[in-house]
Amino acid sequence: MSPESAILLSLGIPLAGAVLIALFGRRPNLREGVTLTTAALLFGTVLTLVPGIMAGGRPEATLIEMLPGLPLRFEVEPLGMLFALIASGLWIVNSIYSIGYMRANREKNQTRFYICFAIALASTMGIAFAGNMLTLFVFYEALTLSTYPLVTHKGDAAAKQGGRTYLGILLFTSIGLQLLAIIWTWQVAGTLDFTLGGILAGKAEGPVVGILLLLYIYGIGKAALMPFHRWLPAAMVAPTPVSALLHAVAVVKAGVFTVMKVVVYIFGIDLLASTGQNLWLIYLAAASILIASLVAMTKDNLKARLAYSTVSQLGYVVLGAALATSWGVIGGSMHIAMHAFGKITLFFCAGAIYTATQKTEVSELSGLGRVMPFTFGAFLIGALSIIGLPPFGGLWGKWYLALGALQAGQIAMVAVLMISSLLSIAYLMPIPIQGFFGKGNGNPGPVEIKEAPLPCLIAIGITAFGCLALFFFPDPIYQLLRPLGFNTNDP
Amino acid sequence: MDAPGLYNYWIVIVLMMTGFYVVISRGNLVKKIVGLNIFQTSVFILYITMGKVSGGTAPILAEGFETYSNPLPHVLILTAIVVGVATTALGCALVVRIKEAYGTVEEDEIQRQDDAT
Amino acid sequence: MIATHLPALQIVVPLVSAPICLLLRRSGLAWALASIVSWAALACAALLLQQVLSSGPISYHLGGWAPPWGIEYRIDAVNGFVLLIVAAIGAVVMPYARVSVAHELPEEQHATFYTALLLCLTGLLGVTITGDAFNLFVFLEISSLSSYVLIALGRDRRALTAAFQYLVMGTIGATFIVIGVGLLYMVTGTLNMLDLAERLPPMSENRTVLAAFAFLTVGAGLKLALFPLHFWLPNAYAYAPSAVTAFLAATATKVSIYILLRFFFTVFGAANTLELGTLENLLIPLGVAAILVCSTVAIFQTDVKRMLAYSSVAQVGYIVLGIGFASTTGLTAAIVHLFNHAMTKGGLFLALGCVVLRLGSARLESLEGLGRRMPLTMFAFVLGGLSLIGVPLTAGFISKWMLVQAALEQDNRFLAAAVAAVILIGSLLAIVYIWRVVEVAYFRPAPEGDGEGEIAEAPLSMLIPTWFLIGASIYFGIDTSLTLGVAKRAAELLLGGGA
Amino acid sequence: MQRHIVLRVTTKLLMPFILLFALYVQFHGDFGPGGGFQAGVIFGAGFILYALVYGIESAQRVAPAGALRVLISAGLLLYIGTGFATLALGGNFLDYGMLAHEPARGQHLGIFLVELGVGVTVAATMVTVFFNFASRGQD
Repeated sequence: MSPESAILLSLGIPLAGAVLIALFGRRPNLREGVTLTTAALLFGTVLTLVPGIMAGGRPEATLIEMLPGLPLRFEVEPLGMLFALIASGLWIVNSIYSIGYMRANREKNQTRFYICFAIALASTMGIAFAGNMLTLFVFYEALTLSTYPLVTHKGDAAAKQGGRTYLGILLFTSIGLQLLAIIWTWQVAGTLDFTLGGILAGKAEGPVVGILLLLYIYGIGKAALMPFHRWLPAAMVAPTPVSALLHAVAVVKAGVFTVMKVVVYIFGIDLLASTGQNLWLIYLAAASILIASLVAMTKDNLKARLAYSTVSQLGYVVLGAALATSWGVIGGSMHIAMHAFGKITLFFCAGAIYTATQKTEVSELSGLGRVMPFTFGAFLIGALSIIGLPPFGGLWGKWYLALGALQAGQIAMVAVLMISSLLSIAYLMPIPIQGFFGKGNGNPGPVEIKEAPLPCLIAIGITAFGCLALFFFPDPIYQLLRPLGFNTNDP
Repeated sequence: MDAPGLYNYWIVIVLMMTGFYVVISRGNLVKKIVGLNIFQTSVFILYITMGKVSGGTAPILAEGFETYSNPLPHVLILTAIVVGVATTALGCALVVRIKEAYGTVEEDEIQRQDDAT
Repeated sequence: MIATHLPALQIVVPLVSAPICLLLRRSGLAWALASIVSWAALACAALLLQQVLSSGPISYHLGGWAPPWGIEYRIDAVNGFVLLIVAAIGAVVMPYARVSVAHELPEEQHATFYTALLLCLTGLLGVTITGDAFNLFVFLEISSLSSYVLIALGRDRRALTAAFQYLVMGTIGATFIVIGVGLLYMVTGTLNMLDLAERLPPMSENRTVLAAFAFLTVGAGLKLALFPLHFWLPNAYAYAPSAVTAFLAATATKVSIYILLRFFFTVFGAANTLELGTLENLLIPLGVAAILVCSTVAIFQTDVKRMLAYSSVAQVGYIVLGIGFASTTGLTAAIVHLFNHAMTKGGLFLALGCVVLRLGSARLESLEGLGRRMPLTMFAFVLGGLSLIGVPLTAGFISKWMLVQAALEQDNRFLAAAVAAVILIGSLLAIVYIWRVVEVAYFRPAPEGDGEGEIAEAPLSMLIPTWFLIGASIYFGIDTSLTLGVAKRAAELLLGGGA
Repeated sequence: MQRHIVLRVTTKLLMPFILLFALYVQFHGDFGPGGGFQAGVIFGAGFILYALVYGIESAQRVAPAGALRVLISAGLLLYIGTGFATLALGGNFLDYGMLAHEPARGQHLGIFLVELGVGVTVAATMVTVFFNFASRGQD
């Protein structure tokens, strides 16, 4: 399979899957079989691209010319490769989990659920492989729209309200700010192709760079940089598999991934560093990290707490981009991967707890760990990875970020990383601790509580293991991301 | 040209403004149509006036005449008159239907009935 | 032989079939004839556009009289494109009309309906194709008179008042255009547009020319529902029969915009009467106001048809904005949006027509639970709505992209950013009003009482045209080589001054 | 109107002259002032006068609504048909010169046919408009 066709196939496979799912809507087993097969095929296709990228290849594919001089074009580079690998790989796991979760909770409209999921994944692939900013924007919007029915899946008043916030903020930022920034860039630079070293270098001066950066950073609402983070907690009304894959991996990661892309390939880190326009972005990211951590501590709803934790962790990636140093970029990119595994584990556990006990509040979980040891054990692993303790993958992201901060001479940022780690201990650790050691809340309920369905547990096991594995084998990822540090003093 | 020679244009302007004013200020639909007619008539006169050539006669070939008025504006305005008649007929038809549906041809009365429903 | 007479056939075929329709009297026959004729007109328009694109403007001398004395039909990239839009919408709406009209009008009015619709089509095509300023007025009145009739055919009695209001406003507008044309004739002695364009430049200081310009602008502005002159439009669109609303919304205002373009750029463009500054000062504020005010008003409508009507006024604002920039990009954006909006809004109104067929009304609350009962119709509506918002991969996105780009090209950086922001804010307002409908249709349960079986999906004869237009509004958001290519040529032609 | 004998008799006397004058205006149109529009209006006015005095029913016996409808369309078709004939003879649309061997005669014939079409349509339309208004609300 040539790389070109692999690129196009990785968009086509999920879409074809969506069609098949729609056709087999009335036969659940077949339908889920299609989902799993599609996910596996997609992952396989994406994998075939890896060796070429590792060897320094940059395969391209052009779909059609949408606007004069602006085709829908795909080009695979390390960052997108990593993102595509994570998203497609975790889709397999998540599909297994979904099957257990959706059936156990007897959710309605499961066919629509799987269709939208497949379309969302196709959009994610589009974002990952986008070769220019227009292509990225197109799939960015497609992702927003295809996940809207997932967010409002329940169809009740809360879901509608959540959906409004979700769509409102994401479309407002993307159409109101990001699109403006993109067209402006097109106007100034005359191209939107992602180019290492940036396309704005030498074309734009100080204030314009600042304004454009502001428009981009806030225009990429999916990155959930405060104060445009409200959609993420709002989206938690969705079924847990959605929160897990989309709002811990695909959607939010699409956001920070876009930030990375913009910083590295549109502005170029040298331009940012030399104009000094990245300073305020560093502070914004730091503020977002700390404030979101503090808010997370006040949330009793488990998914809301995880959502704010995500907002905080996304700040890390933005920080990495804002530092505009090679280590910062590598650290931020690596954090995309590490956080994905950690956070999806946590969400899976939250969903498993809900499936088994119908409980959603942190304060109700006391003592549950003794009944559901596997789930709570996995939760502990995920939490430790997010906090950044060895022997879990989360450590590496923070490690390189700290290096990047030092490289940029931002000692204060190292402190921010430390403080936020402490805060995340404070909001995450009580959950497993209470679960294992807390007293039961006295009313075991009419039904005996047991572990979640088997598919859920399998999924949780895989991702928790992933957290562990990434600690010992971060090197492939590092090797993949190395070219991003292009043109800077590589220590 | 001397001022009295332009009196046609003054008539055009007066008629135009009269008609326009009637359309805007009257609430009675029939009067609106009347106003519209006056307004259109002013344009007819404008066109006919511009077709006039000083000292020219009707544009029919005949012995002993050299100068003729310009016939083109007349032809044009004949079309405009037809259009005007059609508009008036249609407008009147609408007024009749409105009268049947609402029992009145006063605009404010119709407005009140619509608001009530 | 037919190829050389295409310009005449374009107009005459629909014109001749109108009285035949009246004679046929039988609903089915009249419909069949009207449909065939509308498709013939589309084929004709497509052939003409293709000829123009391959071998330059076509000139047809009616009655063999050479211009500037005789009436000339002249087709270039600008009106070739508009012809295609009008004919395409006509060809889509005609087949659709059968079921919709059978449901909304009494049997004896059907033949009249198709006659009027064909006349309206003739008029609109005529306005577009003619190269003679007075002939333009005549065709304009043909289309206007028949559209008053069509609107008055609506079931609600308010359709009558709406038609009357439109009649008064439309007549004033058309009369203003005649006055303008007359004044131009007084100073130049010609009615042919190209001839006018040649004779006007030395008279750029002439006050009569300026007055003519003013009359033409206001007259065209009335017909195209330029922002403060739009009050006739929402009522007219809201109470007209569904098929008529779709047809008029997609074509009538577009043709009026073409009139504006033609007079501004072809006739006055060569003369310096048209200083770019004046255009900017007039059209940009009006366009901005239209976008902001009418989008906001649309949000508060309880009738979806009315809501879309206000949205139409706002969309006209976008086009006017593009014209106001008076740059190649701006005009390209305006012309592309002319096309894209015709497809999108036509499709949306057709979808609403399906809703009206089944529910008997387009009031927002009556749409409850419709997402399940009429899934195809509502999905078409959602896609159309997305195009209206300007989401990527829809035609609306292309328009917005070009418009923002045109805005950013302006020299005045502050103005540029502000206008670009307004364009995008308009999109956001569109999200709000479209999503009100989506939420009602998808998140509210269907009202109790009537069984599930009662409200079924609309018949195929209506769904296919609806999806055809919606599909077009998606397709032209992805493949823009035709639309953008032609629009760019048209814009260059207009700015080139005549030719 | 039954008892207004003067009106009834005068109308009867006037009718032939009105209609004849209409025909004169129609057919003399290509030599002097006149033409289809004017003739049609005069012709229609004759009918309207008759209807005013003798009642709509008796007028409609002469000109039933269906016939008027046909006439309106027929006039228009005659006009456009002439155009098509010129097309068929190899000229442009409405290029009357094609209608006969020498262009001048062709022009003559063409304008005659076109004006006749216009006259028929205008007359029938005027009468129809009047009938529609006048009979409204009576049945």
